Amino acid sequence: MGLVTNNLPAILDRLPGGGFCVTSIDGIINWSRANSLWPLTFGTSCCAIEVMMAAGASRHDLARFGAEVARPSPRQADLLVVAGTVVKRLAPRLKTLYEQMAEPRYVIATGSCAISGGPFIYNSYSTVRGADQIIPVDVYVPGCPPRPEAFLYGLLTLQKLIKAGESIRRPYIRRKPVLAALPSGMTADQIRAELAVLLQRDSTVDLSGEYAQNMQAGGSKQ
Amino acid sequence: MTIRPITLADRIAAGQKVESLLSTQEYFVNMGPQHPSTHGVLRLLVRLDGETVREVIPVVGYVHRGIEKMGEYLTYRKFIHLSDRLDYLSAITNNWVVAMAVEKAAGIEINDRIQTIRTLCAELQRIQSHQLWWGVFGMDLGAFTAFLYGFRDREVVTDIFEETTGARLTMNYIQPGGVMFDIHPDFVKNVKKFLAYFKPKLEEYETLVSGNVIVQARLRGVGILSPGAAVSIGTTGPVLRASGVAHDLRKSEAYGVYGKVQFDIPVGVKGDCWDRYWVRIEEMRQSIRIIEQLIDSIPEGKHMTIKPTAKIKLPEGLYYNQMETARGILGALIVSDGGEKPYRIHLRSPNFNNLWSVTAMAPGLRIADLVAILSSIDVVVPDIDR
Amino acid sequence: MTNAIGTTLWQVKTLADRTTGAMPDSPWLAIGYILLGVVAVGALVAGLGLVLIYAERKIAAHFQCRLGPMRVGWHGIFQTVADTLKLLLKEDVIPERADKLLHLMAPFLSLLATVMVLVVIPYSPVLQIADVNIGVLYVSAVGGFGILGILVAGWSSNNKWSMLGAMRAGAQIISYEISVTIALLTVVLFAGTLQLSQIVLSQAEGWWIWRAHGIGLVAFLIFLIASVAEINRTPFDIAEGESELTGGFHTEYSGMRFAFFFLSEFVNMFVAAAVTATLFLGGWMPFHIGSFQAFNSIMDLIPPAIWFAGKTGFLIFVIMWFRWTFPRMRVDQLMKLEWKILLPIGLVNLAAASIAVLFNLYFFPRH
Amino acid sequence: MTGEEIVLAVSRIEERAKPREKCAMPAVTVPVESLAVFMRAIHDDPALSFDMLCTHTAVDWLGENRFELLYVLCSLKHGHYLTVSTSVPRDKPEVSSVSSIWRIAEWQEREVYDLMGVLYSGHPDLRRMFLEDDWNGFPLRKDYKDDFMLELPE
Repeated sequence: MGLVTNNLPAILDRLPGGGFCVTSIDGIINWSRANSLWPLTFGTSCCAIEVMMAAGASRHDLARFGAEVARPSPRQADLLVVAGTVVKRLAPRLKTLYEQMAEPRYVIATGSCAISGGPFIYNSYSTVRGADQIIPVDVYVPGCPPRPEAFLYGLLTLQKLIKAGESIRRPYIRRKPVLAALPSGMTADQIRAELAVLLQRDSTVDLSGEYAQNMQAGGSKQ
Repeated sequence: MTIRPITLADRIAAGQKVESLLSTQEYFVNMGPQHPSTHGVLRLLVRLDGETVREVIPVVGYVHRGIEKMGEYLTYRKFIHLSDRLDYLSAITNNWVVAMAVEKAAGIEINDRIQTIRTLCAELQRIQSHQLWWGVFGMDLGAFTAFLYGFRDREVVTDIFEETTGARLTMNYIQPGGVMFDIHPDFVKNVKKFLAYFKPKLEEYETLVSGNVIVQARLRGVGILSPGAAVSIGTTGPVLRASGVAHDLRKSEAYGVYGKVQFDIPVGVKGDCWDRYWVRIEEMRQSIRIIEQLIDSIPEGKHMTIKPTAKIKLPEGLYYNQMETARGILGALIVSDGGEKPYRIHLRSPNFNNLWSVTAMAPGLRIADLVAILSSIDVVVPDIDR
Repeated sequence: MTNAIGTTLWQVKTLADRTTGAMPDSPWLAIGYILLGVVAVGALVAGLGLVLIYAERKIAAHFQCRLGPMRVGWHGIFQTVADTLKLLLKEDVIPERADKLLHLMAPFLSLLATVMVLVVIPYSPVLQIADVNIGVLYVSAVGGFGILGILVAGWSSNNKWSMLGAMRAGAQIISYEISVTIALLTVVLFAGTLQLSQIVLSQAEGWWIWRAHGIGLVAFLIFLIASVAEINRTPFDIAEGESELTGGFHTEYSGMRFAFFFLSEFVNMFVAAAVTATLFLGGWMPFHIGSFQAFNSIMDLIPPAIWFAGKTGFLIFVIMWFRWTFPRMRVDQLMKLEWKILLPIGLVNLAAASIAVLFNLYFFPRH
Repeated sequence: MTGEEIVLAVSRIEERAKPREKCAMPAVTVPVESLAVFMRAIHDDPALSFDMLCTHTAVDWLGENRFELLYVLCSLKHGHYLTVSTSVPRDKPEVSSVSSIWRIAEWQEREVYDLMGVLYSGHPDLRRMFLEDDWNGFPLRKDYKDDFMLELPE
């Protein structure tokens, strides 16, 4: 982070028009971070196939969002996708991985297992009930496993979160974690259509407006 | 008596095996649990001498979820959901193993339509699994493009599955007494479309990867597994067949409708990485052959012979059923005490056994070869750990 | 100015020449020229980084039936900008047990070597910063210096994977440097000079790749293969070997320092392509055929800088094409390729070249 | 060979081997003392030649205070199967290892040791496999208690 982000706001804010400058710089920094989420190649079970592989492959193409540069080394990765079950034996290793990543780092927990333990919650002696018991999670993507489209939605949500989130005035400030769930009762075609609309407008998803309306509409139909 | 340092000549005279003039030190490295080519959270403790692998110690358990313990608390029908999540790339076959074990034990009759649908789906799944393997294999060798080609074609099969089963990966489709849903009206049409699409693509695979000089150099003669070792380690599936042992349950037990169709078992000669590669490519061709023979003649009938809500109780006893998944033989061993839930359920997973063949193959080779070997036996880690 | 056979002779004027020329009259102009040179190299490095990384990602994507970056600007054109900014502002992790000084130094060493080569490359008759009279020697010496950064990075990270990667890179570059040098010597024999601008001028009657009855072509292929190996790109990227060594020598690097390695990899690629183009494809020299004046003057209509960019761009594309087609070689196969295949062929080729030069056995000899 | 023939052939090798009741496939019960010798014999016997150990696991019969060890054997040469069962008392679960006969037994026995707590004498490397080394108890035993485990609400 260094000199710029630590000392700049204190100097600039006092100058006339400095506040505006800081805010603009904030915007640019967050824009760059949101659009360049390099994931760590890491996956424990089923979700890894859908979320890390299928989402990155030709049809869904994570590269469109600049997130295809999967780094095998945690030092260079920005995004830890917890794809799959976390068990007790893995927990310390997962924590190490998270700690090895350089700030700013983001975590998406995909699939029921990484959210809550999922199908392995009862009568299992080793399954950890959610990745958030070990590391802070920014976005949850539900599903068992989630569709690649659902993961893209989660990624867009994270981008939105980053753009609205940290600032150089207050680094490392996190918003509350977000559940990036597509409305229930949707078919695959609807999901694709929905995503297409969202993608055409902007690279971000308006969580408050659009999403809430859809939820209501979807809920009332049922 | 003069003291002089021990020379190379002395060591040769003493009958020692001399490999290097320099004194070197062996060291350990950890491959995994987070490593791009261990395909999940597998850890290999590797003892290295420079680039040369001296010993490989697989360390497993990083995704051990205790499925066998959970099975003791779940009814047979519920347990099938968990079987999806073992070897998620062979979800259909996993369902089928458990379902068939239950059917055999409870004496549930299955009609021909169900058997044909199950066989078709299992073969589609095998193709799908091998497509993914081919892509990942290419990626592990350093050819990233193969990965995307493999996945491009895999998506087509995934769509067919999604249409019929409602899921892309963990289908939970085969139930005791039948299949969850009848096949989609477009199933036959789409499968035919896929076969027409995929056959030329398979040739493209051959041009892109198989024929490449570097691939040949990387795979031929690397990681030889002798038939004796393969049997003793209990490897099954393509790994065993590549070592020259023609053991395929689809032929020898002819479950489903495999008895009615014509297909060959591809068998390797040397048991090296290339043979394992070739066996899988050839298996895709054979699977296409099987599907082509079945797709036009799916018999009429119901898709479920028992009520989906019927309680299933197995008579007291010990039951074992096994089946050929894309990676080898998956067995389900059920001990029943007469109740609705198994007293003990154990799954014999193909990957567990296949994994240990690395310890026999890798010593003496390079790190890059270890990656190729690991990829050529195609392990799925949650299936090892269960 | 024309030579004996009527071809236009190009007037080479480098930035260094201008500086020395301006020095007696106005020292300030000279200083201005020096500053211009510094800024130009800096801008070139930054520009190359932005353009080449974007190109690589787009080209790879289209090889792989997908779109590549699409969301940041028109067709993702600002993707690299976002990446760069993010990397610059990312936390800089230095492992606790690392050799701190060396760890900090390594990325700069790596980048420095490549930037130093950029200085002597003739981009066009008037666009060249310095024209060293031992240009070829300089390129090969400074180019080989880049390995130091990789070795230092691998050593100082205190990570076994990094160390392995660095050792692999060391062995690889020392081996392939020999082939590179031998292929260079072939051209030096034909051109009779070590000066890069003179080598370009010597191709006024035709490029060396086709003028020497296949000798040039063989040398070109050896040089291209060995250069790709030297810059650690697939199929020779064993020093990084993502699926084997997680990240090789840069496993422990994050943020800006990793960006420097990333950048130097891409600038290296440009340098390799540019040097290959200069030596074998005539650099900025248009496509000429001996004294075929009419044809030559048509070719001269295209400015030299465009010729240079086109040739270099094409070679960069070929190198990217390699990457997205071939799997990685194993370390012993890599050594075998160099010592048992490329080197003998290169030596025989060099001998053939000396005979060809001695008896003027190539097209359009000067004497 | 059919199931009965295998059981008959096997009982000729080891006279104490009795057919295991309530089993859908050919299965014999042998006393634990003679297991290693018996296994070696049916592995080497040319007519039986059980060259592959398909799976090995244990069942915890809490009421009868014993572990039943199950070995599913397969002969690739002849294409027949046999399940060998043996029992060890729960308070002294010791059995001789068969890892010298089938290599895979080394790891399958480690798994059973890890989850069931059966001790194998003569095993080259008897360690925990799936669980951490400091894990308490053997989770697949029927009386395994764990504060962490959640009961599935009915």
